Formats: sequence, C-alpha cells, structure tokens
Amino acid sequence: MVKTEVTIGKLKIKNPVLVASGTFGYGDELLGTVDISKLGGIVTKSLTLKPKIGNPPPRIAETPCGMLNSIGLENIGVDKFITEKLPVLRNYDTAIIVNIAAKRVEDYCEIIKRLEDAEGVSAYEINISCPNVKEGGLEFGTNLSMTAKIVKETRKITDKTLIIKLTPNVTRISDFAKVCKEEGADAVSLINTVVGMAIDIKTRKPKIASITGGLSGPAIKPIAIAKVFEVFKNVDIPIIGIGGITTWEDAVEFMIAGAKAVQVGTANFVDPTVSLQIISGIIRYCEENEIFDVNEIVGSIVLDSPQV
Amino acid sequence: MVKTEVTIGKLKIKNPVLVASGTFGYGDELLGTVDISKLGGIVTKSLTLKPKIGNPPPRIAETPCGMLNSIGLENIGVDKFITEKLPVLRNYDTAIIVNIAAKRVEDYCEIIKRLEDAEGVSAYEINISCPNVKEGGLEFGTNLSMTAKIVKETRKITDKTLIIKLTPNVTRISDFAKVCKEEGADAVSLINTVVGMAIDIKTRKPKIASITGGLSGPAIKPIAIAKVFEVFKNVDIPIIGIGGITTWEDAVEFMIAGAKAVQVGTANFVDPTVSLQIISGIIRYCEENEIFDVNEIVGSIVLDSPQV
Amino acid sequence: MIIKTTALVVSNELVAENIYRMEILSPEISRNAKPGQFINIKISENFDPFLPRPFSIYNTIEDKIQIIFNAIGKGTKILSTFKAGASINIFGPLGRGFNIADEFDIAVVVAGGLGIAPFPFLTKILKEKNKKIISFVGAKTKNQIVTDGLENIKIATDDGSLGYKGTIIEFLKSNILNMNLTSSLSTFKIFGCGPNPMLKALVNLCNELKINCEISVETQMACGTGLCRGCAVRSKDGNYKLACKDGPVFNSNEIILW
Amino acid sequence: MIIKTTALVVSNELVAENIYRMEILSPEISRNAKPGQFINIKISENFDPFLPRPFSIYNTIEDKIQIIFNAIGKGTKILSTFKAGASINIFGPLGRGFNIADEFDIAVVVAGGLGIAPFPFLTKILKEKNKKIISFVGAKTKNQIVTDGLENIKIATDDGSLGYKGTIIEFLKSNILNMNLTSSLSTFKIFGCGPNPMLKALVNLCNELKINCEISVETQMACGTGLCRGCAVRSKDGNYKLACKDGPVFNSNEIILW
Ligand SMILES: Cc1cc2nc3c(=O)[nH]c(=O)nc-3n(C[C@H](O)[C@H](O)[C@H](O)COP(=O)(O)OP(=O)(O)OC[C@H]3O[C@@H](n4cnc5c(N)ncnc54)[C@H](O)[C@@H]3O)c2cc1C
Ligand SMILES: Cc1cc2nc3c(=O)[nH]c(=O)nc-3n(C[C@H](O)[C@H](O)[C@H](O)COP(=O)(O)OP(=O)(O)OC[C@H]3O[C@@H](n4cnc5c(N)ncnc54)[C@H](O)[C@@H]3O)c2cc1C
Ligand SMILES: Cc1cc2nc3c(=O)[nH]c(=O)nc-3n(C[C@H](O)[C@H](O)[C@H](O)COP(=O)(O)O)c2cc1C
Ligand SMILES: Cc1cc2nc3c(=O)[nH]c(=O)nc-3n(C[C@H](O)[C@H](O)[C@H](O)COP(=O)(O)O)c2cc1C
Ligand code: FES
Ligand code: FES
Repeated sequence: MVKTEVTIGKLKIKNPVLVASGTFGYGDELLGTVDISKLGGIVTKSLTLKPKIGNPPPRIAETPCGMLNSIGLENIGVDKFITEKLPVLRNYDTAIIVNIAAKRVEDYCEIIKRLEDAEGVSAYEINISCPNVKEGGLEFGTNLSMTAKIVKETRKITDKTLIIKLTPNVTRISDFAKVCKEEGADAVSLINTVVGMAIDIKTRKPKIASITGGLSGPAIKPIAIAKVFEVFKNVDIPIIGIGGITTWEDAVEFMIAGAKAVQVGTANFVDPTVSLQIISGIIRYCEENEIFDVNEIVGSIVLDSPQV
Repeated sequence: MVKTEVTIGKLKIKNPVLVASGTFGYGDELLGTVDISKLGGIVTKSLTLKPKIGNPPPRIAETPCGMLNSIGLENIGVDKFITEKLPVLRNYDTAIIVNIAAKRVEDYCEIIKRLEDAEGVSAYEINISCPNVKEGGLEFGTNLSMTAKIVKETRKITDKTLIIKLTPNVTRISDFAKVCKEEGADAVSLINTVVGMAIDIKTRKPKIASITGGLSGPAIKPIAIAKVFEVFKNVDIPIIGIGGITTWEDAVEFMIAGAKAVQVGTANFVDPTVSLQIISGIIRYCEENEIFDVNEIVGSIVLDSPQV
Repeated sequence: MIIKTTALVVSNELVAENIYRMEILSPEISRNAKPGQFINIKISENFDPFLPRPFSIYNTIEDKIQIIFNAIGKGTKILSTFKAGASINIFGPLGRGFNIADEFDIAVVVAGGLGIAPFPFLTKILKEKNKKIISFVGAKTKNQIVTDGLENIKIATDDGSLGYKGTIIEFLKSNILNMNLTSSLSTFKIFGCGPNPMLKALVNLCNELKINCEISVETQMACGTGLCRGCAVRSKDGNYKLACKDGPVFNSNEIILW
Repeated sequence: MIIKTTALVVSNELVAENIYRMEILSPEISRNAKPGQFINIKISENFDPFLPRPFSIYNTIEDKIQIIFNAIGKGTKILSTFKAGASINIFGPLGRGFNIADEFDIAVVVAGGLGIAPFPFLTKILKEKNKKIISFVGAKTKNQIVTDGLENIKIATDDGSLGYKGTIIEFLKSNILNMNLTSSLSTFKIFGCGPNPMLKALVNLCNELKINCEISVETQMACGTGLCRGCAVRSKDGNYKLACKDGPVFNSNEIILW
C-alpha cells in the first residue's frame, strides 16, 4: 500500500496530482464523467474581483505538440464562485485550490478576504504570470519587487496555504521563488504558459486575436523541468510542477526534478480523465520499484556529473 | 521570375534561407548530397580561439516535437577553420557567415581579427546565447551591458556585416536588440535554443550529461515567432528568424512576422536537403500569390486588433 | 452523459473527392446522440497532432455512429488511413444539437460543402416526426456533392457542374420567394451548416424574411467539453457563448457570426 | 555517396517476439552499402517522433535492403505498422562499416539480443571471401533468438531456455579457451554488437586474450550524418569520435565504452 499523501505548506493532499488552473473550469464541469474526489485537488480557473467576459476569439491555436491560448481570464468573478460553485465543490473529498488574479495588489487582498469568510477553500494560488491580460499579468510576474509586494500583502490576510504561480518568461525564475519564500509564501507553482505566437500564412493574421498567447502542452515540458530543477537547486520551498504533463511518466519526471506535486493542464483537453490515469500510473510505478511513499521520489534526481 | 535577394546590413544573399550554426557543420559536411551553392548562405558551427573537444556524452535527447542538445561548442578552432575549411567554402557561390563564440571580449575581437585577414568570410554572427558553455554563454546574452560591450568592441574591428545572435532566455529580448542596434550591429538573429531539461525516469539521471541543454525544433517555433515579432515591433534592425523552421510555410510565417531572412537548424537532422525544399517552396508561394519580391513578405503581418 | 470509449472502426470509405465516411461501433454514443451533436476523436497516440478533432455525428445506425470528413489537414489525413477493424479513441456525444421541439411543419435544410455532415441524422429524426423536409445542398463542384440520407434535394454548384449555377443561398432565396408563401413563412424552420460566409448570407436572408433558423457553427476547439473556454462565439447580449457546449447549434438570433 | 530516397516497403514481418524484419526496395543503397553501415528512417510526416531512427543494414538482397527491429518505443511501434506497399523515407548508407581487409582467417561473430542486426550482411560478404565464421548469439530467452543468415551458430540464453545458460561472453570465453589455440589466436578476429554491458565484457576479454576486435556501438543520434556532433564517443586519445561517421563500428582499442 503506497503512501501517496503529500504536504504543501499547511495543505495535505491525498495524492500529488492536481488539475491546473484554467484547464478544468471550476471543477464542476464534468462531474458526470470525472470523479474529482479521486484527485489530489483541483485548481480553479483564475477568479477576479468582478466577472470577466474574456478575450475576443480566436482564443486558441494548435502548435507542434502544444497549443496557444489567450482566454483572457474569462471567469464568473469571486462572489458568484462563492455562492454557486463552492457549495457544490465542498461536497467532494478533494482539495479546492482557488486561483486568483487581479490588476491591483488591493484586489488580490480583497478577493482573498471574501474567500476567507466562505467555507471550503483549501488553499490559494496567486496568478502573477498570465501572459494574456493586465490582471495577474506579466508586469507583476516579471518584476521582483511587485512579486514581493503581492506576496507580502496577501500573506497578511490569510493563514491558509499560499502558493505563488510563477512565469517562465524571466531570465532567472529562482530569483522570483526566493522572493516568494522570503515574503512568506508556502509554495510556488511553475510554470505558467510561455509567451508564443502563430500566424496564418493564408490571411497573414495572428492565429490568436490578442496576437500573442500562452504556449502549453508537451512542447514546453523540457522548459518546465529545467525551471523546476533550477528552483529546487536554489531555493528551499515546496514546488508544484506544471508544464506538458500528459502521462504518469511525465509526472514522475517532474517529481524526480524536485516537484512535491504536479498539475495537469492542457492534457485534460485531450482526455479529461487523464489525471486519474496519471495517479494510478504513479502508484503502479511506486509498487514496481518498491517505493513506499511518493515523497521518496521528490528531488531524487541522480547527478554523477559535477556541474551542480 | 521572383526576386529572392535580400540584404542584411552590407550583406546581399541570393535568397533568404540560411542553415543555422551548429546544424550544418562547417558547410562541407555533405557536399556530395546537398548543393550549398543553392543556399542563401551557411552559418558555420561556432568557432572559438582554440579548438574545443566539446561536452561529454550524452549530448542530445529527443523531446516532444524537438530535441535538447549540449554539444559544448565542439569545434576545430578559428585557425584550422581558416586553413582547412575556408579554402573549400570559397569555391561555392553562397554567403559564408562565420559564427564565433568566446569567453572574453578580447577573444571575440581576436577571432575576428584573424578572420579579417582571411579571404572568403561574408559576415559574422556573434554567439552570445549558447546555453551550454562559458564561451558565448548566457552570462553574456542575458546581460545588457555585457551585450553592449561585445557589440561595441567587435564593431570596431570589422566593417563586414555584424549579426548578433540573441537568446530567448530573457524577459524582454527587444531590450537586447535595441542595445545591439545602438552599438552598431547590422542585424540580430534569433532565437538560439531555449534552456531545457529531461530526465530518464529509469535511471533518474538527466538525459543530457551537462544536466540542462538547449531546446530546439518545431516545439519552440511559437516562442521564436513571438520573439521575432517583439523585436520587429520595437526595434528598427534587420532580423534573421530562427526556431523550429521545418517547412516553407514556417519560413514564410517568420518573414510575415518581420524576419528578412531565416535559418534552418534542427530540421537539417531530419533531412539535410530541407533548406533547398524551403527555398523552392517560398518561390512557389510567391508565384502563386503574385509576389514579385520576397521582401514584400517581410513584416507583412495583418493586424485588425488594436493591441499593436 | 458523455461517453469516453475506445471503439471499433467498422468501415472507412471514400464517398466523394477526398471525402471519407467512417462508421464506428459505439452503442452508448449511438443511443445518447442527438442531431447536431458531435464527437471528439483523438487522432494519434503521439503528440502531433495533439488536440482531439471534433466531427459532427453524420448519422446513427443501430449500435453504430457515422462521421464524414474531408481529408484536408494533419488530423483528417491520418484519419483517412484508418481501416476497418482499427480501434479509435472517441469522446461524446458533445454539444447542444438542433431544437426540433418548436413550431414548424416544413424543415428546410441548407448545407454548404461538408456542412451536410449533421443532416442525415437530423433528417432521420424529422421524418420520424413526420415533418416535411426540403434540402438545399451546395458545393464548389459536383465531385464534392454528397446527398445520401437527405430528402427532396436541390443542388447548386459554384461552377454549375451540377444543378443551379451559383451559391446555395441565392438558390434558396429564389426558391423561397417563388414558393410565394410569405404569409405562412413562419411555419418554416431553416437548419443551416457550412462555411461562415454562407452562414452569414443565410442568417441575413432569414432575418430579412423573418424565418426561424438554427445554424451549426465551426470554431477552433481544444477540449470540446467546456473546460478550455477556447471556442467562444460572440452572442447578441455582448457576452460570449461556447460553441462546444452552448452550441455548436445556435439560433440565428442568438449569436453574431465573425 | 549518401542516398536520400522515398522507397517501397516490400515486406514487414514478425520474426520473433516483438521483433520485425522489414524489406525495402532501394537499388542504390543496396549497391553502395557495406556491412556495419546503417540507414536513417524518417518515421512520420508529423513531428512526433521528430528525429529519424537509425537501423543497421541487416542484409541486402539484390535491389533490396533489410532491417530488423524491436518494437519497443515510439518510432519502432509506428514502423511495425508499415505494410507491404507502403512508402518509407530513408537515408543512407551511413557510417563506417566493419573492416574485413585486415589479417584474419577465422571470423568470430558475437551478438547480444538485436546485436545480430548487422551480421547476416557481414556473414554474406565474409563467405564470399572464404573466411571461416563462428557465430555466438545470446539473448534473455529463446523467443528473442534470431539466427537466420548466420553461420556455425552457438546460442546462449540468460534463462537457459535455449543453448548455454548464461551470458554469451562467458560462453564465448569458455569456447575460445577450449579451442586452446592461444598461439594462433592472432588469426582470429571478433566482430561484436549488442548492449553496452555485453560489449564491455567482450572488449575486456579481447584485451585479455589479445584478440583483434571490432564492435558496433549504439548512441543517441540526431542526424546520423555528422552535422549535429551529438553522437560523441570517447576515444582513447582523450578526444571524441562520432558514432555516426567515425563509427558505428570501432576497433575495440580505439574507444572507451561508457
Ligand atoms: C463542432 C465541429 C464539427 C465539425 N464537424 C466536422 C465534420 O463533420 N467533418 C469534417 O471534415 N470536419 C469537421 N469539423 C472540422 C474538423 O474538426 C477539423 O478541424 C478539420 O477536419 C481539419 O482538421 P485537420 O487536423 O485535418 O486539419 P488541421 O491540420 O487542423 O488544419 C490543416 C489546414 O486545414 C485548414 N482547416 C482546418 N479546418 C478546416 C475546415 N473545417 N475547413 C477548411 N479548412 C480547414 C486549417 O486552417 C489548416 O490550414 C468540425 C469542427 C467543429 C468545431
Ligand atoms: C547505429 C545504430 C544502429 C541501430 N540499429 C538498430 C537495429 O538494427 N534495430 C533496432 O531495433 N534498433 C537499432 N538501433 C536503435 C534504434 O535506432 C532506436 O533507437 C530504437 O529502435 C528505439 O527507437 P524508438 O523510437 O522505438 O524508441 P524511443 O521512443 O526513442 O525510446 C522508447 C524507449 O525505448 C528505449 N530505447 C531506445 N532505444 C533503445 C534500444 N536500442 N534498446 C533498448 N531500449 C531502447 C528508450 O530509452 C525509451 O525508454 C540502432 C541505433 C543506432 C545508433
Ligand atoms: C486554455 C488555458 C487556460 C488557462 N488559464 C489559466 C488561468 O486562468 N490561470 C492560470 O494561472 N493559468 C492558466 N493556464 C495555465 C495552466 O494552468 C498551466 O500553467 C499551463 O497551461 C502549463 O501546463 P500544461 O502544459 O500542462 O497546460 C491556462 C492554460 C490553458 C491552456
Ligand atoms: C545540435 C545543435 C548545435 C547547435 N550549435 C550551435 C552553435 O554552435 N552556435 C550557435 O550559435 N547556435 C547553435 N545551435 C542553435 C541553432 O543555431 C538554432 O539557433 C536553434 O537550434 C534554433 O533553431 P532550430 O529550432 O531550427 O534548430 C545549435 C543547435 C543544435 C540543435
Ligand atoms: S472547446 Fe474548450 S470550451 Fe469549447
Ligand atoms: S548523429 Fe549527428 S553527428 Fe552523429
């Protein structure tokens, strides 16, 4: 019997597999098809203070081994989430990690305040890395002092587990993870999408209305693994690994690189049940390799070369 | 009859398709199989002042729609290149763009000095973006003042076309392109590889001996297009587009985004004749669309949204 | 209820120029499907192409569902190589189908090119309800015309190689006017599917003549299940609707075509 | 002279557990190939898998070349689905083959698992030169043993299900010692191919007994043509050699196995 529970800050999740923000709605989208109570947890679509209708179409385009998106944080807003979604989600035995995005530090705090009074929130994931909007956008996630400020202020408001979601679109992501730790974040999640672009050569127009979008999927996995390992090597903070995870082997690869948990994103679009298969795959892997606790995998990378 | 000649600084190339540094040896590797005189030009493997034996194996790993490499600038050194390679290459009617890498600014200058005395060099591409070594490594390419210094000093030594090869592993690549222009570079080429990593879950060892490597191939094309467009939008300097180009459609996409010429890299490993097919594909595209000069394609992106 | 299954390909045959019809054994999907709904097909075990491809349910025959597709790109070219006996990963039925509950006694089906895809299934159900059906089918040229499973077929081709020479909407308009039933037009309902320019022309015509009209739209899709919010379509109220969940079938006065 | 061609698959049959032999029509490659050389196969029109896959030339029969492969991963699983009549993109012959010009009268072929791949071709050429050949073939178990095209075959399996129970190198060693020709050993030449651990053991044995030995190595490869410098193998002189160009066949005293 493999122990699958992992701890992220104050949050205990029953297994290390979460569904990534923006790739599984609010968790209630496919209740008939996917048993979310088997998941380690769900990360909600980014919530903003007021509802947002999102960006104009086309919002997505397929690319080699991945896709571009610019949804523009379309969401129902924090209040409607509290009244309509939380009561449903509460009934499932899975961690509810609420991802929030805002244009101003005050708004991040205000959203958390409202959620603190509601029942059923397991943890917060602060999105400062969305490439497609002002809210939670890159001018926060690519700026060390803004990042520090957001962590410091949101930390004041909640004792719940605070996860900061980082962007790969920076020179050294570990500098940002360091700041998050110093300001009291419990964990970092990485990576958000990579800024990308595609053009339809027939029309000569960008394939995404907002011109650039966020690249996700298997194509970015090597980039994500490198970023996870960079943070693991340089900063002592729990890491949630994200980027191109499509199979249990991918999940294990992230954990070996130093991730305590993982999030499955774009792969949900190909098969919304993939996360459940990844969980059973990890358990099978542990059994076959006589690993009794998934935590043994975390950071178990073997380096014979001196470079590190 | 489509006009295919493009001008990069003082360099005129007969068509906009070059083979990328490190993906076609010194140009003489497959003379029996690929007629290099049909190419716009060849960019040589990075040359250093002294020969380098390169990094220990494994040096490469396949990834989704791409590959990681850490060759470590294995090369014969500038002197041997001058005595053994240049005399052969001179005989072909194609531009010889010599890519150079160095640990110190002085070495960049010294390498150029030696090449200036030799006959047959069409232009220089300065590699300040190799993710796998000290020479021409990221501590140059991710540092604005170092970049400025290298451009300024190398510019003093040659009147030939000076191309600076930029890395995507920075927050804003256009800041670097701006500096290159200010210091007198004739053009920028982008992108070099993206830092990436992969782990063999059986052995738990990195698939690349140097742990991280450079990601290339179709997987990175959307990233490269976004970087090319960012520079095109913000800096008035000729751009050579690189990253995942595998078909003539890819080449046209880069040109629409603002690239005056393109380099084909990893695709040479799948089919070393691919560049020739890309050239004929571009010409066919022009004929079918009644484009009389390939320069008409450059930067012809159509934007109906206000974002730009 | 969405079913995810690895199903058996019963047949996959070329039915017109570069157009294939595939029959797939899937009792649950066949039982649950409604006309206008679609399925997602995972094309390959590998990651290129990566996203599933949506295909309208062309028809259901007992335990089997059929799709029809044009081998134009990466995914459909691979799909065209599937042979009888192969297994295929499908997901469905997805989306909201045609509304046949409302008031009408004559159904006018209008299809441009492969826009015929959802209509054999719709026709079957409408016939069960004893509705009168007229089908207008248009295409560039005659080799691309597919009509089986349709009723009272009227054809138009851009090059005139078969039927009326011109667009299917021009042809439709002249017919409706000739019918000269402007009074009872309200009892018509038009069901349209095809390329966007054609749908726009159709919607304009229906607004002009005040005809109740539903159209099935095509957008880029990633998930087909409401997860990604990528398939947004502008709705009249200034918000967005999802082609994969609120659609792909919309009433012509619900949305704004792009 | 390297030939790039889209060739016809003549046959592709299962010859052992999960092991396929494919016959490809390519007169130029067949004519130019030497034992120990390989070809690159572009597996898919799409980008996953992206890099070509190298395969030893198993044999040549008139205008045709053969390869043999184990359907273990992405590329080889796709290859195993190729049917007779399909066309395949290949590139070759690549690399440096075995050196059969030097002094020896008895050729000892040593193959571990699919390490037999280059040897039917080598055997054919050696027989033309009237060399005596002894073949040692090892595998985990008997279902994985492939021997056709080899001569004087001696078999070892790890599980003892066929022939000697143990590694092929142990078996080889005992045989050579029994032959007890230590004096004339110099006229032996060993040709080895197989997994790295086996090659290491073989090289040690040959050093110990001072036997001339060539081995064919496998490394990760991107281009197979010398362009990428990715297939580096440590050479005794402290430099690197390229498996795709200087090899895949090396003399056992040229390189250091990893
Ligand atoms: C709800 C819905 C139902 C659909 N039903 C059907 C159906 O019943 N039959 C069917 O054949 N297709 C249908 N499609 C379209 C289908 O999902 C694929 O997008 C289309 O078949 C092309 O996929 P591909 O991978 O072959 O092309 P891609 O490789 O994705 O694209 C290749 C090239 O074809 C172009 N292209 C993509 N889609 C189309 C298109 N629909 N028409 C013209 N050019 C295109 C692309 O712009 C690109 O240039 C439907 C789409 C939706 C959203
Ligand atoms: C010069 C040369 C000649 C070769 N000749 C042959 C040949 O004649 N027949 C043949 O079958 N292969 C041969 N190979 C290996 C072959 O090129 C492929 O690497 C191998 O078949 C796996 O490819 P794949 O895409 O199926 O596996 P991948 O999808 O690339 O890998 C899938 C899994 O299989 C593992 N794997 C990859 N290669 C091997 C291997 N060789 N043995 C065991 N596990 C492996 C990988 O580590 C991975 O875990 C040769 C390689 C070289 C360099
Ligand atoms: C369609 C789409 C929408 C997304 N929306 C959000 C979002 O609202 N908030 C957020 O923090 N990340 C969002 N992401 C990023 C993912 O959570 C994830 O970080 C990224 O896609 C990389 O993981 P993947 O390759 O597994 O998809 C979105 C990604 C996609 C593809
Ligand atoms: C195996 C390999 C070796 C490379 N060596 C060099 C090099 O020596 N100097 C350099 O400037 N770029 C080098 N590059 C980067 C390429 O020139 C190119 O910028 C990058 O691969 C992206 O293009 P691609 O996706 O078409 O390969 C190398 C790339 C690969 C794959
Ligand atoms: S396709 Fe993903 S929400 Fe419609
Ligand atoms: S595989 Fe590219 S140099 Fe050998």
